[in-house]
Amino acid sequence: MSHPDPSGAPVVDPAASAPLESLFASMALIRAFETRVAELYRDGEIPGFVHTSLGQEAVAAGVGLALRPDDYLATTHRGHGHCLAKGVDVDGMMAELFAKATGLCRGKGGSMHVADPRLGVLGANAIVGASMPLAVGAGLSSKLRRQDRVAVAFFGEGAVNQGMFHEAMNLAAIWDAPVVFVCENNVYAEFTDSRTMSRVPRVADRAAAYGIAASTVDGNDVEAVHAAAQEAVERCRVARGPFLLEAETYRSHGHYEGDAQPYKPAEESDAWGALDPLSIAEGRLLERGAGSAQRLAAVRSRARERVEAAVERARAAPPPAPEEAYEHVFHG
Amino acid sequence: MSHPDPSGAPVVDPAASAPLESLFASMALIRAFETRVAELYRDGEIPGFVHTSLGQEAVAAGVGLALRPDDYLATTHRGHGHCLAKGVDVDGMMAELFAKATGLCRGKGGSMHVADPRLGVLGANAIVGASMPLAVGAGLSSKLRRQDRVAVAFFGEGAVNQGMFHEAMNLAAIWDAPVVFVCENNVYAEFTDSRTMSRVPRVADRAAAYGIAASTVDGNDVEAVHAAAQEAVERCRVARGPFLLEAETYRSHGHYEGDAQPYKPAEESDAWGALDPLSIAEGRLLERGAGSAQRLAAVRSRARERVEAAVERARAAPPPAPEEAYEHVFHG
Amino acid sequence: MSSTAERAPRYIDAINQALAEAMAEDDTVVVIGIDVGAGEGIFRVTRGLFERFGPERVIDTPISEMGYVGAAVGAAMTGLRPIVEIMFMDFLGVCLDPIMNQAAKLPYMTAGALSVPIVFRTQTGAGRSAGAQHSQSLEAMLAHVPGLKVVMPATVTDAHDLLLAAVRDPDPVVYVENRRLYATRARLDRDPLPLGVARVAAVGEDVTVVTWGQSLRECLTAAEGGSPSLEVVDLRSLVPLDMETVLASVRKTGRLLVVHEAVQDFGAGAEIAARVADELFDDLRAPVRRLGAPAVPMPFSPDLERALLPSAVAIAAVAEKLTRES
Amino acid sequence: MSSTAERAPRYIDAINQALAEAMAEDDTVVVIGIDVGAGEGIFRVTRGLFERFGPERVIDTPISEMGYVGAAVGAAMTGLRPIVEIMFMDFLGVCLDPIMNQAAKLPYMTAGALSVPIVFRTQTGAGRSAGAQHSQSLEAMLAHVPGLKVVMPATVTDAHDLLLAAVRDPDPVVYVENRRLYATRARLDRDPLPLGVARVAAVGEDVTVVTWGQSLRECLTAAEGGSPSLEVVDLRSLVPLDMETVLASVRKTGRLLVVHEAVQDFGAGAEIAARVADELFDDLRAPVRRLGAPAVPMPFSPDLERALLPSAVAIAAVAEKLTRES
Ligand SMILES: Cc1ncc(C[n+]2csc(CCOP(=O)(O)OP(=O)(O)O)c2C)c(N)n1
Ligand SMILES: Cc1ncc(C[n+]2csc(CCOP(=O)(O)OP(=O)(O)O)c2C)c(N)n1
Ligand SMILES: [Mg+2]
Ligand SMILES: [Mg+2]
Repeated sequence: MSHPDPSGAPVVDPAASAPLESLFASMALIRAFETRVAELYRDGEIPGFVHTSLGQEAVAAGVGLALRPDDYLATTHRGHGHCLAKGVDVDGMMAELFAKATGLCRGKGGSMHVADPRLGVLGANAIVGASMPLAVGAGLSSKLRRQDRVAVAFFGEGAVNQGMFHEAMNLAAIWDAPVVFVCENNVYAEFTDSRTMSRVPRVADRAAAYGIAASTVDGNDVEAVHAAAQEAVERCRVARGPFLLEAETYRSHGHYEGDAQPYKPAEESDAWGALDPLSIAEGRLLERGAGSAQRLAAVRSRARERVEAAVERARAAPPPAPEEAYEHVFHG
Repeated sequence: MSHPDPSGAPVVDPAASAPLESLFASMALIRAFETRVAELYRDGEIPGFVHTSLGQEAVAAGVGLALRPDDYLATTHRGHGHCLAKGVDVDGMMAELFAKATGLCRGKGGSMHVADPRLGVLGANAIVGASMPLAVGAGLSSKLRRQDRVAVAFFGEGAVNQGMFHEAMNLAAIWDAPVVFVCENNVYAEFTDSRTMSRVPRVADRAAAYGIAASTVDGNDVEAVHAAAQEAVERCRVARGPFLLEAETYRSHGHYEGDAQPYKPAEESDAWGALDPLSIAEGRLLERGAGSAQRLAAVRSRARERVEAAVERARAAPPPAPEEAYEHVFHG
Repeated sequence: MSSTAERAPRYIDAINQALAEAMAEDDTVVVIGIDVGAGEGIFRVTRGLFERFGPERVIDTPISEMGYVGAAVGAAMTGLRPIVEIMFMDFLGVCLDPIMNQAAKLPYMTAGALSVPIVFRTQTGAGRSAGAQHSQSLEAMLAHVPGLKVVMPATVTDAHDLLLAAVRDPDPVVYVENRRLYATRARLDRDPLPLGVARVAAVGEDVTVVTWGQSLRECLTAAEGGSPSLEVVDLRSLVPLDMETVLASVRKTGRLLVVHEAVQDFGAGAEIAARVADELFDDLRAPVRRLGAPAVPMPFSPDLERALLPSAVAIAAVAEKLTRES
Repeated sequence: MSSTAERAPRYIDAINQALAEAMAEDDTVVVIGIDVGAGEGIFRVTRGLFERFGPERVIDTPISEMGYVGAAVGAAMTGLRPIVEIMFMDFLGVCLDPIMNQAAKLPYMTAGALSVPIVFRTQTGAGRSAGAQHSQSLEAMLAHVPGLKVVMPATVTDAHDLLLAAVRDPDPVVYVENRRLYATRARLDRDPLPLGVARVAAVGEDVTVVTWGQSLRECLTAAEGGSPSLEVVDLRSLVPLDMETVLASVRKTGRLLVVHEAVQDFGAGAEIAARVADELFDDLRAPVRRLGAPAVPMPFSPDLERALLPSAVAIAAVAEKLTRES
């Protein structure tokens, strides 16, 4: 469902869409990363809290590949996939989760705070809703500095009930800031079915309250996500203002690793399980003759190898030196 | 404009509407009170900040007379009229503004914090937006305690951009709380034309984002406000859930007393000046033969006398004893 | 879990039990928060309550802290006694207003006409690699706001007793759990101390150690060494602040060390230290010392984090040094 | 206003001038807040800026503090240097998160990869019957958060210099004006002190009085009495905290009184008091005292309010008492 877009016709040439192969490879990397992280967390190798994005890979990949390296991205506690899809170094991410000195944040951030400003990644964030005002600020910055960088805020459907959503959407609207709000609607916020927390089931329907154009896309169809994201990003790029993109998907693991999920009806998880975004993409690639089952398996195993190499490097890396605990509080 | 109301037909018998005479008398009292307060503030008799509701009397009177004494009311920095229309004692209010021991809050609250829990008045509030969650809580309380008390939150159109609006509306919706959100759209928030702060000019249009029924009413037509308020209040009374009522009106004085208002276009104030809510009501009463010009003038002058008596009493009243500064921090 | 019947309850069980008791004794008590209902709480603190008391008394909320905490304040003003949960103390960032500007001030501003009998339940605690946004102990901020009581249970008994006392209290009370204590076990004491009274947790001679919350364990461990002999005072609440017990102890020992997990700079320990240094100026045998976390955000790395938190070893060392200074 | 040319500038003019200078010297500096633009600020602090620098650099916002303060933090991370206004310090209640959990922590959490060069401009000040929700001095809360610098200009010169220093600083700085100082006049000093250095505002012998913000005036008035002879130290910033200047003064006088307008309990004065009582244990001739507002919300009544705020008379009395105690 697409809301009427006050500013007119599509801005993206469909032929410019990233090929499905790249999207699949991106998803395979995220799948491998998250799967391995879940194991490592279970085995006590990774400390702290870990929230994986298993089942939601298509959203990260579809949006990530629609972005330029200098575009901004702010995300949530469930942000591994978004960072990887934006091109953040796998070694640096894994080492960060291991709290090693070679981590992107030298072990000070961890899973909930991975960041890489060189790639515009302003960080995962452990405050639900906080990604949105930060992205509006990045978009404002881009606009006022006469750049054409776009800012993307990822957030869950649970975050939509936060005041920050409301304030950030309205600010982006009145400032005409180049911000794409990407709501990853994975049905649950922690243990709560989010449909019980609002009378308006479709997040995209809330955008009208801000005069912001919005659409809902099948979040397990990576091509659909990518096309919608590219459209939204290019609108921003050419200064047509903010956009809200809702991607309907499903969190296949628990809220955090270790969550037994008694609250999920079995039929529901089964139904969504049949809609695995990687399988869908694979099916299409095979259908189109764009790759053999073997080649696709090879993509997946290369991803696992890449991740395993990162794990080995992270394990071997030194922890931060004790005195680093006192560094970086201030720049000046 | 009325949003479709999912829960059905009107619940109010139009004959039950308060007679225009009462509404006029309530407005006359507010007009007299605010006019006098503005003078007293200018003359330095009243300390602190004062925000009058001159020009907006129809909203207060129309809503106030739709409420029972045990209904709850939470309001803003511009709350004198709402309190008076709810029946709060004029002497207690005036003395409070004078910071006297006979004031409703014994001089500790002042203009921005007048309260009278005996009449369900949970207070004016100096934090923009704060009236809304408080009213939702009062409504929840009424509902859970199996009472049929209704809670009204007054707020300005500027407060609609606060996250608290968003969160409170959604909470009221999912809790089906008996809360009437009354947005007094007086065009300005401080020095800012609020139409520049949202792409959606009509506040009532934002209610759809919460699945809440809403309507916009001419806020200078006291009968229209009253009818709409009664409808909304009765919906809540019979557990049909929250309602957002937007009353379009105009702040005829500055944001605070002393504000020179360079930002208001002269044509605009002139146009609204012609729509004075008291004159409109007077015209109608005369037209309907419901009162002579003389009798209406008498209503106004009785109001002024009532206010003047309150001023005299407030002047004569003692200030709070010094030790009271240390009292009431805790109950226990 | 099968041996729970025989084993002493955990801190988390004591909270759960107090919640159930409070709800059973007064049907205006309601529990409000994110996933406190059917989900039984992110740490399972509220388990069983939803089933027992139903959705009207154990109320799940959307992720709208400013809204639902504000609504809880409004409910407290109108006949309910809400226990509202702020899942992590760090989330004060998104709901300070209803606590600081509404609940704490409305009773005073209305000269007592309104009362706000509410409990803000929250939990804190570094030491779990939860990162800088999920590890802050912010009790000093709230103790600085007139109109709020602030309690910090350090023991299983207090987890229970202080919560019940907080619910029965007519004023807004911030009740701060420490998640590192959730699994600690002990039998409940029979004679509860009232809210506002500190407790001498270990009797000693040489140095008084004042603390609260999870640091109590570290202090007691430090005291086990025996030399110097530490008198450990568990403050239990910051507001009200039981200076009598503290002063009595320091009068005896002549030395004071204040320990807390929160950042030391501008922390609550400064208030205790400043008061004692003033009131016992002539009785002190050594300077009043404080031991809190250094002024850095809490790092994710477990090693770095551990190094920053006051440990029993560090406490013993500072105490020992104090005895040598006089 | 016609004689402005000849008269020394007011504190408010100094802020305005510093804003204009900061914007002129660096075109990434932007001013963001409610009514800071065409409206020129609710206290007229930003007058002329909108006209001179236009709507892209002097940015009006809706009443959405959490959103626009958060956006300012995001802008600071991406190449702008925002000066974002929180109209009253009390409104921290609705925008603490972007300050405490974002700006203060992101540089550390990213090991310095991100920087957040932002100024949070706000104002405080009781004494104007603004009521309990518009009168709080909350600097202690922010000074307790690692990663924030906190400056409190007490003079016309500092209103100017500290603001410029704050804008040029690579870190998040909270800059707190006091509205009771807006109309005070003085010529700007030529040699600005850097951010982080305290200033001896009056030289004296008997008692050191440490203060900041508007209380400086009261302290200086108290010092005019001459007996006891007060050495008044204007701290200028709480973070960084220039203990050297404080300690040097107290070493000389042997006595310390800390004065602030904020609530005394768990206030910033406790930190100064605790540090001095510790570090100068052997040098103090009398206990360290504090004088702040009592632990009550600020009442509306001007009489009650006045009675609660530290006055020159009260300061002189406590100082005098201190000299008698040793
Ligand atoms: C302000 C705030 N409130 C609550 C939490 C606790 N919390 C962490 S994740 C989460 C659920 C978020 O749900 P959603 O936005 O749908 O994201 P998802 O986890 O599904 O990706 C909650 C409540 C938090 N981190 N921050
Ligand atoms: C949280 C907060 N932000 C800002 C202010 C300052 N302020 C007081 S009234 C006001 C304008 C309110 O506008 P509106 O909601 O339209 O109400 P009106 O004054 O028109 O009645 C502002 C910004 C405040 N009191 N609280
Ligand atoms: Mg979700
Ligand atoms: Mg308005």
